[in-house]
Amino acid sequence: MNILGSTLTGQVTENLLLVLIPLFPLVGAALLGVAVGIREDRRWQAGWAATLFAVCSFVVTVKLFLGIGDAQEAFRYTAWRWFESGQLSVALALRMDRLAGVMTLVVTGVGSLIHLYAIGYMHEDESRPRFFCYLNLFLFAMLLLVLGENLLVMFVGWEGVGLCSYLLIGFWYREMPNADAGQKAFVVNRIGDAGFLLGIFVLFWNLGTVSFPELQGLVGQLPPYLAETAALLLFVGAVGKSAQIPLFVWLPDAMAGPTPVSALIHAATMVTAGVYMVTRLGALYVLAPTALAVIAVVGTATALLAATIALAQNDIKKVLAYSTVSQLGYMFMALGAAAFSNGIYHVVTHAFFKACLFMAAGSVIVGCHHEQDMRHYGGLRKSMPLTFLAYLAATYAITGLPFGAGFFSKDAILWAVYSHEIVLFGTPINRVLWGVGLFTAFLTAFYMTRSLMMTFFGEYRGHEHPHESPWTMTTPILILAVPSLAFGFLFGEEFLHFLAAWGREDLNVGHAVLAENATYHLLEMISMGIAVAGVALAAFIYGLQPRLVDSLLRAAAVCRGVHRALLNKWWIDELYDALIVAPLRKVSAVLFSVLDRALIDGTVNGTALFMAANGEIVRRMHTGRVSSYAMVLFAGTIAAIIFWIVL
Amino acid sequence: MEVTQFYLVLGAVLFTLGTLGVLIRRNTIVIFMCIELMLNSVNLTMVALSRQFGEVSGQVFVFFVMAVAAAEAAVGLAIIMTAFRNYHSVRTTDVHDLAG
Amino acid sequence: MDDLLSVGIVVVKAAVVMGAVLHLAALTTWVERKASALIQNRIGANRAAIFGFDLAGIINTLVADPVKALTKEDFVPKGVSQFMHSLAPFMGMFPVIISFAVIPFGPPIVLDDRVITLQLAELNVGILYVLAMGSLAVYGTVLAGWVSKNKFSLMGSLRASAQMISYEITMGISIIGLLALYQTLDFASIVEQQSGTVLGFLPKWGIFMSPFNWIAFILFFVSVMAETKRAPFDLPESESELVAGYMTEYSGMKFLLFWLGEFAEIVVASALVVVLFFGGWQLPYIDVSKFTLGPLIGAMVFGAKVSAFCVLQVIIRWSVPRFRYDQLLNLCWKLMLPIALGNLVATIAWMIWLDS
Amino acid sequence: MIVAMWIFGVLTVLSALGVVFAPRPLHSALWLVGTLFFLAVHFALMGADFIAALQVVVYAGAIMVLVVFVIMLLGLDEGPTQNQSRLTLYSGAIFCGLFLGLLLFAFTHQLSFPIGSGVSNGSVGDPREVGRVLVTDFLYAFEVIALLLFAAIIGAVLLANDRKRPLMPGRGLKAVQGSANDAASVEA
Repeated sequence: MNILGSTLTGQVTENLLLVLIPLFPLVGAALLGVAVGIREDRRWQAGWAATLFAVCSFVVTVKLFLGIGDAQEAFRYTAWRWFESGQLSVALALRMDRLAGVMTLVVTGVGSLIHLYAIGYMHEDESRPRFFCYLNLFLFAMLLLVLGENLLVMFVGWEGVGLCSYLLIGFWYREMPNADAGQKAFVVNRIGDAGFLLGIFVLFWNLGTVSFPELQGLVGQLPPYLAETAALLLFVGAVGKSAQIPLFVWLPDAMAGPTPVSALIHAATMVTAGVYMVTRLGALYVLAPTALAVIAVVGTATALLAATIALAQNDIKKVLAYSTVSQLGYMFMALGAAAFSNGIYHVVTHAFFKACLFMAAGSVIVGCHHEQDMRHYGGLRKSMPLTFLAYLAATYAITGLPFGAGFFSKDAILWAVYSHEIVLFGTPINRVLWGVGLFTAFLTAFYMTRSLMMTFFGEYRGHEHPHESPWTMTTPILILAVPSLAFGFLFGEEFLHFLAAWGREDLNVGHAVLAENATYHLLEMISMGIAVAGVALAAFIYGLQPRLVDSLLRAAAVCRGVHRALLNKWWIDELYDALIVAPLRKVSAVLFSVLDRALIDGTVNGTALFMAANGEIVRRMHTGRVSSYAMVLFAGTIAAIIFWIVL
Repeated sequence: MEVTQFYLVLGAVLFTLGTLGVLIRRNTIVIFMCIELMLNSVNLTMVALSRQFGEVSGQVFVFFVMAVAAAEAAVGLAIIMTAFRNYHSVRTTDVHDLAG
Repeated sequence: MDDLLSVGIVVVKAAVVMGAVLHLAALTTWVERKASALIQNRIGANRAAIFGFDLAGIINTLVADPVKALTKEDFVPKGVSQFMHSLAPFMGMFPVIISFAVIPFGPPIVLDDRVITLQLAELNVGILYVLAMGSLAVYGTVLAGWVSKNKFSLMGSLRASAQMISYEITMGISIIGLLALYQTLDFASIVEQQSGTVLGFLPKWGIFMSPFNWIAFILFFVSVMAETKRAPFDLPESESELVAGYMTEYSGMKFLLFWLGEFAEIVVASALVVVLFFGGWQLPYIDVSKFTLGPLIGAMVFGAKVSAFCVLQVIIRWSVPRFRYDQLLNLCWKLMLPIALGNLVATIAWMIWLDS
Repeated sequence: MIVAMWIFGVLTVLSALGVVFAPRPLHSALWLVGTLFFLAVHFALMGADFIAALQVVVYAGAIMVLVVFVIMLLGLDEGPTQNQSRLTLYSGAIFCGLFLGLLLFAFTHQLSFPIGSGVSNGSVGDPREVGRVLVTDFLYAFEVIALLLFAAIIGAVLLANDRKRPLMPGRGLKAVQGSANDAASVEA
C-alpha cells in the first residue's frame, strides 16, 4: 500500500495549461448560454461549437497527461484564494496527478465523442443551444470535480454535475415525467450530498484542512472511530451520486433525459464520481476497514439487485440503466476490497463500453423512430449494421467474455474481493461477496445478451421502417467500440501499473505472476465459464426458443411472481413512497395547516394589519406638501437647538 | 461691533430669511432660490471665521459649497422642469401625490 | 492732503479710462460703418456734415446718430415696469464698463516717491474679476428680453443666456493653461512677464510662451467674440429671424446704450486678448518702462493693439455668415470645449516637461 | 471698511427681503442676484478676493442665469403667487423668529472664541494659497466634488431630456415657438 507510507511531499508543478481544461467548456457554456435565442437556421452551429470546446479541452488534457510524472508529482494551478475564515483557507486550486489525469482523459475524451454524437442525435431539437450549453457546463463541473485540489472545489463540481444532471434529465421539461425524474434525481442526490458535506466537516474539524495533499498526509492522525465516521459520511455522498443502495432509485428514472445525456452523465462520468472520490481519499479509507466492508457489501448488494431487475426490463435504456447501477456496484466492491486502482480501472472500461452501449441504444432508438421497447425491435443487424457491430463489441466487453475490456477489469475485481480480508461484524465475508459477484456476472452476461438478441436478432417486430444513423452518431460509437474490446488486452497492465500508488501491492504484479497462483487461475476459469454460460443461455432462450419464457411464465406461479417482482423493480419505489414520501406528506400537511397557516401567517398578517391600522391614523400627517414637511423639520431643528442650549 | 460678529449676525439674518422663504413660499423656484440664500449665508459665516482664525480652509469649504450648489442647481432645476412637465405647475400645493 | 491726492489720481485715472473706452467704442462704430461699406463695396455713412466736412462719416456716426437717438421717443411696451425696462440696458452696459478697472494700460508712472500704476484697481484676481463681470453682463440681455413682453425678445434672450453661459466655460478653460504659465491672476504682473524674447527672436508674448498657446488664443478669441453676441454669433438679435431679438422693444437712448455696450464689449474683448496674448503695453524688443515717456508710449502701444483687434473683430463680423443655433452650441460643447481641455492638458504637460 | 460693511450689510438684508417677499419669481431672482453680488462685496471686504470673484462667476453668473433661464423657459412668471395658508404663514414666522433669536443670542453671548483675537494674515484670501490648500489638503474632496459635478450633469441631462413629453403647450418657450411658427405660416 503505497498511499499509506508516503508523506506526499512530491513535486508540484504550477501549470497554466491546467486551468484551460475546465475553462474551455465553461467559456463554451457561457457563449451558448448567451446564444440560446439564436436564429433557427443557425442553431446547428451550437453543437459544433460545444464539440469544439470539448475537443480543445481534450487536446490540452492529452498534452498535460503525456507530461505527467511520478505518482507523487502533480500539475497544480492556483487561481486565487477563494475564501478564508478562521483557520480555514481555501484556494480555488486545480491539481492533476495520475489519478486525476486518467479521469480527466476519460471525461474529456468520452465527453468529446458524446458531444459529437449529440449533434446527430439532437439535430431535430429546437433548443439545441440550451442543450449544448448544459452539456458544456456539465463538462466544466465534472472537470472541476476531478481536478479540484481540495474537497470544497470538488464539492462545487459535485454540486455542479448534480445541477447539470437535473437540468438535462428534465431537458424536455414540457412533459411531466421528465421534470419529475429530474427532481427525483436532484432530491435523492441532496440526501447523499448532506452526508458528503458532513464528511467534509468532520475532516476539517479534526484535521484543519480540506486540501487533498495535506489530508493525505494528515489522516493518519485521526482516531479510528473518526476515520470510520468520516469515511462512512463521505460514502453516503458517493452512494447518492453513484446510485448505490438505497439511493439508486433516481438513476433508472434519469433515462428520461436525452440519450447522449444518459451516455455521458449517467453512465460514463458523473455516476463514477463517487468511485473517484473514494479513491481520491483512499488514504482515509484504508484506515477505516469497517467502512470499507460496508462499501463492499453495499456495492455487492447493489450489483446483484440491479442485475436481477435488469433481467426483466423491456425498455432498452432501462436495461442499460440497471446494468450501470450493477456495474457501479462492482466498482464499489473493488473499493471495498481496498483495490482502488481496480475500481478506477473498471470505471474507465465501463466508461468505454457503457457509453458505447448507450449511444448504440440511442442510435437504435432514433433508427426506430423513438421506440424504446425491445419487444418492438428485432433483426436490426441488417438495417443498422454499424450500430450492431458497436453494440456487439460493447456487449462482448461487458459480459466478461475473454479478452474484452470487462473481462480484465471485472476479473480483477473478483480476484481482489476474493483475496482480501473483508470483515463485517467479526465474520469474514469476502468469499460470500465473491460468490454473489460471480452470480451477478452470470446475470450480467445473461441480460446483456438478452438485450442484444431481442434488438438485433430475430424478426423485426416494429411498425416503422428502421434506418441507420448519420455518421456523426455512428463514428463515436465505433470509436468507442475499439477500446471496449481492446483496452484491457492492450493497456490493462500498464494501466494498473500507472495507478500503482492507488492499488494494492499484491495486485500490482503482472498477469503472468498472478497466473502462477493456482487459485487465481481457477477463479479466472470459473468466471470465464460463468460468462460463457450466461451468454449461451440467453442466446439459446432468446435466439432459438423465443417462446420459452412465455411458456415458463404461464407454467409456474413462482416464475410469474418473480417476473412481476423483477418487472416492478422489487417494488422499491413503492416502498420508498410508503415509508418516506407518504409520511412526509402527512406531516407536511399538518405542519402547513397548523404552523404555517395559523401561526406564521397569522403573525405576519396580524403585524401587517396592525401596521395598516396605525398607518391609517398616522397617514393624515402626510399632507404631501413639501412646505409642511419643511416646517416640521425646522421645528425639530429648533427643538434640538433649545434642548442643546438648555442642557 | 466686531467685524466677525457683524458677519455672523448678518449670516444669521440671511439664513433665517432663507428659511422663512422656504417655509412660506409656494413656488418651487422661489424655494430653490431661498435655499441658495441659506447656503450663501453659511458661506458668509465661513469666510468670516476663516478671516477670524487666519485659516484658509474656511474658504476652501466655501469653494466646495459653491460646487455642490452648482450641482444642486443643475439637478434641482431639472427636477423642477420634470415636475412642471408632469403637473403643469411648480407650486408645492399642486404637487402632492405623496399625500396620505 | 496726501489722501486727497491719491483720490484725485484715482479719479483722473478713472476718467481717462472711461473716456478712452467710450471713445474707442464710439470710434469702433464708425469703423464698423465704414468697414462694412468697404467690404460691401459701397460708400457708407456720408450724409451728415458740419460746414461741409463729413470727416469720412465721423460726423454722421458720432454726432448725428446720437442726436437722433436722444431725440427719439422712448417707447415702453404696455404693462411693463418703466424701471425694469430702463434697468436692462444699464445692466448690459455697467459690467462691461467696470471690467476695465483691472486692465493695465501702461507701465507705472514713477514720480519721485510716488508710483502711479496705470491700472484702476490692482486686484490680485483680476482675470476672475473680468470673467465675473462678463457673466453678469448676461443679465442685461435676459432682462431686456423679459421685460419686453415680446416673443421675439424672449427668444432672443433665451438664446443669449444659453450662448453666453456656454461660451463663458470655454473662455475660462481656454486660458487656464496660460494662467498656469503666468502663475498669477493679476493683470499687471501678467503684462510685466511679457517683456523680453523667447527663442531669441520672438517677443515673449503670451501667444508665444508655449507651443500650444496659439490654440488657447484662437479659442479665447472665438469665445469672447461669442460673448459680444455679434456675427457670426448674433443669434440673439438676428434680424432676419427675430426682428432685433432682445432689443426689439427698445428705441432711442436705451437702444443706443445696448449698441454702445456691445461696442464697449468689443473693446474689452480686444483689451483682454491684448493683455493675455499680445504683451499688453509691451513693445517687442524694447523695454518701454525704462524711458521717461515710457508710460505714454506704453499707453499708445496698448491703444494701438486694442484698436487693431477692434478692427479685426469688425472685419470678421462682416465677413462670416451667421451660425445656425445648434451649430453654435455644438461648436462650443463638442469642439471648442474638448480642444480647450486638451490644450490645458498639453500645456501642463509641456510645463512639467520643461521643469524636468 | 466698517462704513462699507454697514452700507452693504443693509443692502444685503434689503435685497434678501426682496428675494423672500417679491411677489413674482423673476423679481425674486433679480433680488437674489443683487444679494449674491453684495455678498461678493462682503467677501472682498474681508480680503477673500478669490471667493468674491468665484461668488460672482458661479452664483450670479451661472446658477442664477440658469434659474432665470428656467423661469423664462417655463413661463413661470405669470403673476403674483399666493402665499401659503395663514397657519403656515404664522407658524413659519414664529419659528423663524425663534430661530433668529436663538442664533443672535448664541452669536452675541455664547461665542466661545475671543472676539477680535483673530490674526487675519494677508495670504488668507490669496488665490494661490486657496488653490494650494485645495489640491493638497483637500485633494480627495476636490476629486469627489469633480465626480459629483459629473454625476449632476448626467442626472440633469437625463431628467430634463424627455423628448417624448413636451413642456406644457401654451406657456413659456413652447408658446413662443408655436406663435412664431404661426406667424411664419401667415407670412407664407
